[in-house]
Amino acid sequence: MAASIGNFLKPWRPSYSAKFSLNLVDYSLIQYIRVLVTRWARYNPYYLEPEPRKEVYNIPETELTEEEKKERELKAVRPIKAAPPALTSSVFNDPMISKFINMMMHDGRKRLASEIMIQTLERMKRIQVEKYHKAPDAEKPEIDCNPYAIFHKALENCKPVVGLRNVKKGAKVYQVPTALTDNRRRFMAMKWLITECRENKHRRTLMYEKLSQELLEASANKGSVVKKKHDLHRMAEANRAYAHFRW
Amino acid sequence: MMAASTASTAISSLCRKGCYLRGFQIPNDVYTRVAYSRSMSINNNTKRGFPRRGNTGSSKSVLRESGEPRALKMAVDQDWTSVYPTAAPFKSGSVPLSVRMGYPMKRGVPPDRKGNLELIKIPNFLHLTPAAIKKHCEALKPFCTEWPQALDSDARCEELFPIRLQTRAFLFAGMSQRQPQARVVRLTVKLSSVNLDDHARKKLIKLAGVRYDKETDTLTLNADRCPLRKQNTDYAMYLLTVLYHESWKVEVWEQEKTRADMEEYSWEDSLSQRNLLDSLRRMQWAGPGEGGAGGGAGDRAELLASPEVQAYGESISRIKNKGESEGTVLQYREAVKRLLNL
Amino acid sequence: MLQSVRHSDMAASSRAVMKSFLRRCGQCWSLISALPAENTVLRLNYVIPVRMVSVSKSTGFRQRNPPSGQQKFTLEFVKKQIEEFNLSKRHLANIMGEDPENFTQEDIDRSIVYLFPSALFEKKARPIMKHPDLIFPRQRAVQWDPDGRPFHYLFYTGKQSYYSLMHDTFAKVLEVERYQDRLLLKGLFSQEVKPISLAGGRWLSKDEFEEFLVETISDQDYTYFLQLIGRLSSLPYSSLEKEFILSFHKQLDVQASKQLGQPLEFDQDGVAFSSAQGRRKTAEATVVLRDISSGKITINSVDYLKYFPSLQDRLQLMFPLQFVGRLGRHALECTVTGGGHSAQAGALRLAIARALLSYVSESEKESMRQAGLLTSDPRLKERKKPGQAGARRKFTWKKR
Amino acid sequence: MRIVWAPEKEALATHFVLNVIINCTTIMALHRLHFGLRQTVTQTRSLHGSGLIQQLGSAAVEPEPSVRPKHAIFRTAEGDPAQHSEQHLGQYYTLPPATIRSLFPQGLPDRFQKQVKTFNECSMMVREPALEIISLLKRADYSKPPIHYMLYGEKGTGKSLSLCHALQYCFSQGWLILCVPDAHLLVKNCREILPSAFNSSRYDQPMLAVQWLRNFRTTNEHFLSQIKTTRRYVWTKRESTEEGRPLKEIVEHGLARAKSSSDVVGALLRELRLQVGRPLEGGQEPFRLAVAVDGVNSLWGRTTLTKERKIEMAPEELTLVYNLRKMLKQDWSGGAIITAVSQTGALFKPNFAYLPHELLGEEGFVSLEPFLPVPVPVYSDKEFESCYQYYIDRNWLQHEQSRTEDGKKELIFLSDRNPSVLERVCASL
Repeated sequence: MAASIGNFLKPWRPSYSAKFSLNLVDYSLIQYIRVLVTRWARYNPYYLEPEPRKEVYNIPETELTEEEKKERELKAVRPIKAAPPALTSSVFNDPMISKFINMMMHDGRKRLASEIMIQTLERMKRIQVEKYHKAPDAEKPEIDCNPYAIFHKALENCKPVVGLRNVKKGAKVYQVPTALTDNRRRFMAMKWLITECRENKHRRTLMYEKLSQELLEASANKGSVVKKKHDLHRMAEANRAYAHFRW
Repeated sequence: MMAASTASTAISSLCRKGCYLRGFQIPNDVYTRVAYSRSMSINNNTKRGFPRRGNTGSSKSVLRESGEPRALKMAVDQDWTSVYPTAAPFKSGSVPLSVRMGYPMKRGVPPDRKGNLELIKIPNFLHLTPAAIKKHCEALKPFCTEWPQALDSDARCEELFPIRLQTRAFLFAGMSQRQPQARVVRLTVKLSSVNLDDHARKKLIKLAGVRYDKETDTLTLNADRCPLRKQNTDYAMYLLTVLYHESWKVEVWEQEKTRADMEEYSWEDSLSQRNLLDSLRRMQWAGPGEGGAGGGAGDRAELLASPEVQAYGESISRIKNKGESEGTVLQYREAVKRLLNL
Repeated sequence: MLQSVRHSDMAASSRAVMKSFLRRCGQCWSLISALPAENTVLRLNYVIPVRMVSVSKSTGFRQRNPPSGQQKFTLEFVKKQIEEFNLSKRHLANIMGEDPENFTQEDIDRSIVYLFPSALFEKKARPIMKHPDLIFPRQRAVQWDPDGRPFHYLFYTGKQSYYSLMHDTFAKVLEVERYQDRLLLKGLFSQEVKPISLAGGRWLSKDEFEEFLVETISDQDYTYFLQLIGRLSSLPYSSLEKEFILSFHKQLDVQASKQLGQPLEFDQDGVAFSSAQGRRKTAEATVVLRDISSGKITINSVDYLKYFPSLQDRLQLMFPLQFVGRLGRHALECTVTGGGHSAQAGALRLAIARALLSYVSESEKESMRQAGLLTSDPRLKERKKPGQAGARRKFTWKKR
Repeated sequence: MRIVWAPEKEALATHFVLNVIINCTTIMALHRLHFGLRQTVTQTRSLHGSGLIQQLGSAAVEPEPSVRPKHAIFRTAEGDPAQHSEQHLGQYYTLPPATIRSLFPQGLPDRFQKQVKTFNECSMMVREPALEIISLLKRADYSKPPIHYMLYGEKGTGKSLSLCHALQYCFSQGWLILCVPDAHLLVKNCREILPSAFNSSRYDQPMLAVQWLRNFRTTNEHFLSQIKTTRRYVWTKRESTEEGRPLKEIVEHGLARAKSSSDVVGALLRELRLQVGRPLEGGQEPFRLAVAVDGVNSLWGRTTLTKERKIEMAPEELTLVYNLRKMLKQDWSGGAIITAVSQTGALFKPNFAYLPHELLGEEGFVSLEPFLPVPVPVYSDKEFESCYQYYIDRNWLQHEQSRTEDGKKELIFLSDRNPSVLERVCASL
């Protein structure tokens, strides 16, 4: 049976021929899409990701770059995926925070994870605001009370610049320093923060207490996570000689 | 091969009786053909007789050519209601429509109507076309009587015929015409239209339990135990009768009714009332110049008669009977304010 | 030499009717759906060097067990069917007591549903009465002459129309390249010339492509074709072969125009309201959106703060209202059943977004769509599989 | 041990002792971290509720008043609750630390307590319900039996804080304050329960009683020596208190002898009930009595405490509850009863119950009648605005977007102007 346009807008029903009934403006995508088909995929490849930010739509046409214009055109004709439950247009929406929540989540208990995150932010703010109110007037402007700023700063401080990769050369495994992608850097920083708080924790401290403490320290470029980063940098420095094994 | 064909008549008759022969190895085509031809010869006494034997492998059909279908001869402006006067299964020969039915396999074509079992399976409305319905109505009209003058409005109908019986008829495109839900009968009646006094009414509500809806004041009886609709209808009417008579009876144990068994909370003589009177007396006693004595029966009546106390009692019973809500609590608040002169 | 089965008289009947009915007998659908909305003439410019229609087999004889796969029909047979259809259309009009002259396909469909009510789930298996052209598929004619020699030189490849198309396409690629080279030599080649824009469209799907070729091809072949046509269209001067390229390309409808809100209704107090449904996972929600500035939001007659103690769910509820900047301007009356708290919030979000459509402007509708507010989330819990502990999880491996 | 003001609002099942330990460790962790806070920390570790407050109070005195902008619309300089009127509605007033120390030795509601610590000041909003009670208290005729004001409202609307406000008025008028900060604690999770020596069908809760007596003593220090006992109390065979001794003596006795502390509470309440509104010895003016019970609904209904053989205990079998109930009967004169019903912390009550009848139950409702229900609503627009401004002023809203108009609208939607929810939503912004 021939596919109609309507079929492309319907939920994706994977079938043998369906993976080829693609709208490929860029035909090089074909190779990629062939592996994309999973058993339970519900969106066909026509669907594009949603954009919840309000201000994006208010930019006038003239200020857009060529690529953005093209994307806008494409979006007008393509179906869009439904926004996932964690995504909103709220002004308080922070993708980095929600990423962190997702990384902290165990067993799909999102509510717990996000509660921990909220408590962490609250605690950081409490500590800082209390400090602020107690400080003499001259010192006040120096105290940063914004938990979001602290969080981002801490995360930035925890991100490693170079990483190590195992390369096997002649029955020997070398640890080769490599540049990291942004994604990888972010991942490592978050992972370190979380594992640090989970594992090296006193029995009776709650997760949010430890996490807020760790974040505050990291934002001041101190603490065990930053130390871990420095360790990694030192390792990379030590293994500098192997750098040419990268290729 | 030869042996098999000579034995075939006997075998075929055996087979038609439902016996199963395991020992014999018969070529399939011979057997089927024989069985087939035998049945033909029984059905219509034609001169054809048996087909020639030994003519194996030929594709010559023994099917009788059916005549020209009737549909071909039909005029385009014929009277259709005479072709399908009553409900009848679909006959491909007498329906002049090029209708098809069936799933088109692999870029195929849905099978046409000739010999199409699917079309016979589904119900059809060939006998109930709009034209036929119109005709039926015309024919029935002379036999209809006039609508009673008295029943001019819905309210009047309800007043004169308070009992309403509801049943459902099903149109079902399935193998069977029977629908188990069709036997269910629902009887509804407004309690206000039943002749009951206060006691009987309360008792009937208790007896009916969930079948009585307080909001709409209706009693609903569902009868679905019996296999037939008629029986269910009778049972529902019987139930109503029994309920009615039972609720008019006053049993001995009904005298033992206490406050807790009341359907409604009444403030009169309740603990709350006693509390209130107590505290009011205390207040009066403590208050300046409002007479110290108190506690007498006259005093009690006087207190109870005052509008503040009345309003208070009302608000309490509203909370208890209507359920507590923001509104009832606020009313209670107003009552207390007036009572305490705040 | 070449015949198309498409009859121009079909164009007379309205396009909507055809669409609805073509969905049923899908064989021809692709061909018609390729037509742009304004003209119903077949748009495929490229014609295949292969004979179409009419086959040697007789249909007067019916086999007991028709072979699986495509049946073959003669031209005469189809003609006879058409005659019969026209006659039975008049019959049907007579049966239903209507005017036979103005009896459209829509009327036929309606009458058939009335006369033969079928409750089959598969809509394609229900009774139909259509013009034979829409029922009998396009098919291929005899490809060889009386001596038994094939007409086409690619006959023995087994996929003659496919390969001839590939040949032609590549020839066009070369031609365009040669043209570009010539321009380069002359120094007339300009960088401003852009390849034709194919944004917002798609190539023919494999099924459509096969329908067009009247051949079955493999997935691999289809991929090759896509690559080739992609290469052609990415050349700077591809506009030379615009018609050819576009005949394999379909413009998708602009999605924006599809978002229609219900018109606003007014209750007895003159307050505007609109209502809509939404669902996600197993949750189903209904929302009545009133235009009252100091309105309450209740879900199943419970305040939303109580109903959704979790912040994320409330954020979801807020999403559509906040997105169009109408926070605090509406009273919502929601009912929701089934599902968990998150699914319920999602269902409500969809319902609210749909109800809001009645209030917002066209451009806002489009941005709502692009924010993913108007798409019903089709994702579901993945089923558990036999032989596994869960949807993906396997049992713990045990050696014995 | 100390009674924390409704710690149940945070974690219902937290064990009492465990609670303290956790506090302790938290504080230790803090200690390690912030050397600047060392002073505070070392003193908080004493774990006496009063100590905590004391420290807070002393910290609060130092810097603030000079910094405060005078024209701030959300603030009022009027610190005396007696002077509060309609024009102060929705404005914040600051409680002096000394008052908090003596009036609320057991601490304030938990989240508010935290906020006080963070903001380094204790500011409360002047709200309608408290104002109404105060104005009624001003007008009331104290020769008559007391009027029972009952605060009710949905979760997190500020019943406890309104109660505190009203109580502060009474305190400022020099009343005797009899305050039970969280009655729910009486009927659950009680560690020590002993059969009463005075009446064998009742049970004592010595720890809670001692705790309560200590707080009571802190609040009403000067009354205790003025009021004399009216009869002889025999505590045990050997110990007794003679007639005409100051109340201080029996309180001291209760604190010293935990076993008889519950009976001491009973005796104390009896004395107060008898003597309130009557001129004291030595020609002093009669004192007024304010009875305040938060979570009054737990005095009726069910408990989670068990007698021997796991039979559930009824609330009236507890000496403290029994005596408190007597206090709530309006058979004395010269004071007022202010209570609040709350679902938070209550046992066996549906999640969204908040109206008096459904929380008190039939029995409780009848025995408290007639009372004046005082609804505590969510913030009005004005109050919300004031609260929002206050948070901004206190540097509490840190997210850049939270100070914009859009952010404010979102806050209104997310909290639905419910004070407690608003506080929680703002906490992470």
